[in-house]
Amino acid sequence: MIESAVDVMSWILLFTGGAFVLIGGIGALRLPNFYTRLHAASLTETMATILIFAGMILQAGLSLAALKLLAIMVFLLLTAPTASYALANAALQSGMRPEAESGGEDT
Amino acid sequence: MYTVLSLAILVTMVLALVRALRGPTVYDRVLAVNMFGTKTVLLLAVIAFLFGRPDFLDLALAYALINLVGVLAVLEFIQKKPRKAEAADHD
Amino acid sequence: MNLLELLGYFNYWVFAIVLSVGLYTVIAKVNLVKKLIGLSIFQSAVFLMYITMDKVEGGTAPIIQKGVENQVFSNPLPQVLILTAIVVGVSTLALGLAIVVRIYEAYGTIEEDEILDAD
Amino acid sequence: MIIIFALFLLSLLVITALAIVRTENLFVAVMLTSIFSLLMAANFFILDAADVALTEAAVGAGITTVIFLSALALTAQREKVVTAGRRPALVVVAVLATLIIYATFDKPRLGDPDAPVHQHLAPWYLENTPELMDFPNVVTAVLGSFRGYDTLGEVFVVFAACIGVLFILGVKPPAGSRYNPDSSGLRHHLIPQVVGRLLIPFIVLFGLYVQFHGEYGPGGGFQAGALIASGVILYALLEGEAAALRAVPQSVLMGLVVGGACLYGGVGLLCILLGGNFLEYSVLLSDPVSGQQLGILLIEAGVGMAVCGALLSIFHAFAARPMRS
Amino acid sequence: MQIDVMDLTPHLPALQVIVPMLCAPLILLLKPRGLAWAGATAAALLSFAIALNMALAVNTGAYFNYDMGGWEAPYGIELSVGAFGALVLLIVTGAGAAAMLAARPSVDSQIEAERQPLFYSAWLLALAGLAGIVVSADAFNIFVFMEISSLASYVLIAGGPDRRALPAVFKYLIMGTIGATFYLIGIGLVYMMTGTLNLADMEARIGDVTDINPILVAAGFITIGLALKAAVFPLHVWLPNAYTHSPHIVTVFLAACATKVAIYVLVRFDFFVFQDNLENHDLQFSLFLMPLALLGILMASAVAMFEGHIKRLLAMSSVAQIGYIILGASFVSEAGLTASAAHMFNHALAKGGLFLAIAGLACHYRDLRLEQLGGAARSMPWTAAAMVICGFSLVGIPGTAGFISKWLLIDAAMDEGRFAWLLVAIIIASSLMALAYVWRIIETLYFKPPVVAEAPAEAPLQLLLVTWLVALANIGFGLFPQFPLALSSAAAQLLLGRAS
Repeated sequence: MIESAVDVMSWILLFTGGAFVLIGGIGALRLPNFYTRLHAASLTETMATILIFAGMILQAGLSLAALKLLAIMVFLLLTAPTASYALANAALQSGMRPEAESGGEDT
Repeated sequence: MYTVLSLAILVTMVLALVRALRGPTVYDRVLAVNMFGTKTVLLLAVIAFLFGRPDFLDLALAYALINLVGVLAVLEFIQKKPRKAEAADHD
Repeated sequence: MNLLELLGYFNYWVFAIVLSVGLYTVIAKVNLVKKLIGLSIFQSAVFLMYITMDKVEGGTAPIIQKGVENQVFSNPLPQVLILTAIVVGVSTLALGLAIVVRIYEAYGTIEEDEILDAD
Repeated sequence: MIIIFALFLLSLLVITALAIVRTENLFVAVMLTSIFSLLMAANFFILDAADVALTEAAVGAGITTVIFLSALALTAQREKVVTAGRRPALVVVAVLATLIIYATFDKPRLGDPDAPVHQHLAPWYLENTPELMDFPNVVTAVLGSFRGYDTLGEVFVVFAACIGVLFILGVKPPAGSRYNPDSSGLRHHLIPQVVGRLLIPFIVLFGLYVQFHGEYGPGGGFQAGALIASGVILYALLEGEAAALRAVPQSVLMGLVVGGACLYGGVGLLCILLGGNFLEYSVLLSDPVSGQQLGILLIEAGVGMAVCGALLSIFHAFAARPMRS
Repeated sequence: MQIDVMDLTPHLPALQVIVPMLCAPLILLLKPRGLAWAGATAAALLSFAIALNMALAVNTGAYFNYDMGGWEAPYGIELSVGAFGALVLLIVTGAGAAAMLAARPSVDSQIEAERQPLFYSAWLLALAGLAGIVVSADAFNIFVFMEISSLASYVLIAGGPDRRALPAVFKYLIMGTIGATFYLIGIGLVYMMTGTLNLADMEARIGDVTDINPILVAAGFITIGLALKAAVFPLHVWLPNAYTHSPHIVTVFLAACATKVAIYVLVRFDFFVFQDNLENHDLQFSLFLMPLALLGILMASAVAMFEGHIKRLLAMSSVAQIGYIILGASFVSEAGLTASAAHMFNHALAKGGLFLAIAGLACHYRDLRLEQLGGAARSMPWTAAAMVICGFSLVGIPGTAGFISKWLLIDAAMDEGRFAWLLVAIIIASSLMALAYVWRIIETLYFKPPVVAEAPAEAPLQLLLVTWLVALANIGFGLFPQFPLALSSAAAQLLLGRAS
């Protein structure tokens, strides 16, 4: 009974994670400018990472695999936002301005 | 379930690749490369589970660690050569 | 089944296409860095060919798991060969890039035709 | 299932390759190359080549990209468009592709267990490794012992590339070249610095794990060397070249390269002195199985040292070179 | 100590590769630069001694087999040295050692002191790589050592002060890597169909393969790949510039042996592995290679006749000589193969001597175009005389080594039935062309008025001595050719013996 509950739980997590991944991908493709695309990609990425790895950890149970999954998750959560930050920063310094309103005029 | 999930990731990889090809700025491409990297980590982790060999998570771990090096190197490069990188946005 | 069998050759076709793309880049492009990129694509295609042949249906990577009976393993030998070949590829690439850097310093360009004109 | 994955990944591979050829911006081409390499690694992984995938990950996505970029920083960045010479190239390539595709129809298809490759040598390796070496990773067994001589050659290929790059770039850059250590872009950014510093020890630690776990899981000396090298490269990116060279000076790197190569060769010669053939590790200890294990451990250490030192030397040779103005 | 009582003879094939290879990193540790040269020379001489030792043993009927790591073939990597291998090893290590002995003054003048240890180290790697290709009996292992030798040769060629060496070496790198990768595809296909990498095992198993197409394609890939490495006409385009602009002493080493090793592998594959098992293979082999060889001989000789730069002239002549070697092999007869093997040896002697003499000339003449070299014989009589001897050997004047192999080649061509007269005519015509271009060199050196105002002195003694050693060897092996001929005909028998 508990096992199936854990299963259901992890399926839900994995499913939502997958949905977030897809949303992020679509966002990165469809949104109008760089900063919005970055926004879409990085936010969903973090969420999806947490959800998917949590789901897999539930599946793995208490084992070495779970530990490794946790490690991967932690590293991804550290590196992905850092990369996004560095990217945004580099873009900003190069003179590319985020626009105040969506589709707004250049300042 | 894992199959569906990995297909979702694969589709996202396609989307990221399209973004990498389209540009239009260098930063978009870096963004796409970074996305592609993290999606690969996810894909590998999921496939390791799908194949029933979770001991191969090492690979995903290696990717997660290495990815940052690549992205930071690209950014470093852009900032080292600012003028030319700007000029080279469109192709 | 028929379609599936044809798909079994898909890897080899991709190998042929990627190989051709790489070789085309090497032959047709005059930019030296582009040539090196083409060369590494060309070599990667060969890696793909070797790794394709190591796969066994229903098999798993050749790391024997304790306590699991009747496992089918993929072929370890092509993997070993390709490990070596990847290293060779990187080494060639590094050396090629070093030469390109020196060429740029000596000629001020990395386009083959301009270099030929310079001498 | 695998076929669907393969279909997806391989199609992406082809698209990426075509895009790399088409783009005129070399910088973009290099970034796409790193995507290409990630795709290649994913392909290797689903084709059961875990060791190769790990290598491709450590080398292709990390080291190669970094070396490409630092070489690109020293040269031009855009490609000139030249249309001449396309047609003969297309003809050559078309002939080649036709030839190969013609040959494929007699080839065993993907995963065919009756293919000749799976009949002769491979079963022997798979059957005898547990008995002769007593560890599970057959790839490491073949790499380290059955075909250890190839791996020795591999180490010397890396060695040749290392001394080659040092030799070729050992010439003084032309007059007027500048090197501006402060131009480094990431040195004053707090967040990458903090996270990077946090990550470096883990990368090195993971490298050591891969080094010594190679007999049990995917990994070994080469992958470990590349991982540790990328850790140091990360340090160089964050703190600047000079700091990285202070932390791990060039003489230490050369020592690692020479030491690693000599360690490998020395183990081989020791086997001759102890009455065996070259690289016959069984004679190292009284028990042949532990002899094999010791030998593989030692040579893997040699590979790791040599590769790490060589890749870092190559990186520094490019990254620390002044730019032609 | 233990070493004294140990018999190292069975380990010779392994030591042949290991000794120079392990010395390569070690000489980086020798800080004073004179020591680096001394160490490298010692290693090169030692490996020559090993090769000589094996050649003598092989000449009395021995055949070396060595299981690397103690794993029997095909599970492990096997090394094997027969008559052919011993002959090629003699060429490789002899060229490496002789050029290294003479290298010091030439290297000092062309390469900065702090880069010299790296240069010598790369030299030993090239030597080890070439030797490794020759001794190996494993298809993939050949690839690995091919790459070691290629990478090291790229480094060596790029080493000089001439900036034109850089584009030349880049072209070599691209074409060499394509060649090696083609070879890799070829052995991959063979491996796919036979499941083995050991050459002898391949030969045994190819016969059982029913789907022959991949094997045919593999044979094509291997042949083209190795032909690229061997600079067989028309795939030779990398060679002239690479040889012309490399440091002079490097040209001596590489011109004497690098391409011959690729031909050795090509011949081994064709005769050991494919010959028996593919229908009409010898016919395809001759049909494909003989016209190329003939065209190569004629075209390259013609180009050499009108070439103005002395190094490029001799490089084009090398392309023609590669044609002779391939021509002999394409007869698929014992006489032809003997002539081929003997010509490898003799051409190495002649070309090595010529390039050594040029390295001597280059100590005083910066510009090596023919019009700048007028009257050089007056100030450098000994160097010029050595050049004349080696030049005669290249042409094939009786009394020199070159004559022996040309004669054998003509002899072998006589047996070729309907086209015999045509073959003989081409060989004689190209020999006349060779005479013409060698005469241009002699004329310049002896009969043209001096161009350089102040008379330069003779070449450095170290270089001159080695040059004369090689020149005398040209005469010595012309008068007493028994030893190389015995090895060559044993090689031919071995190649065909396995085939019949």
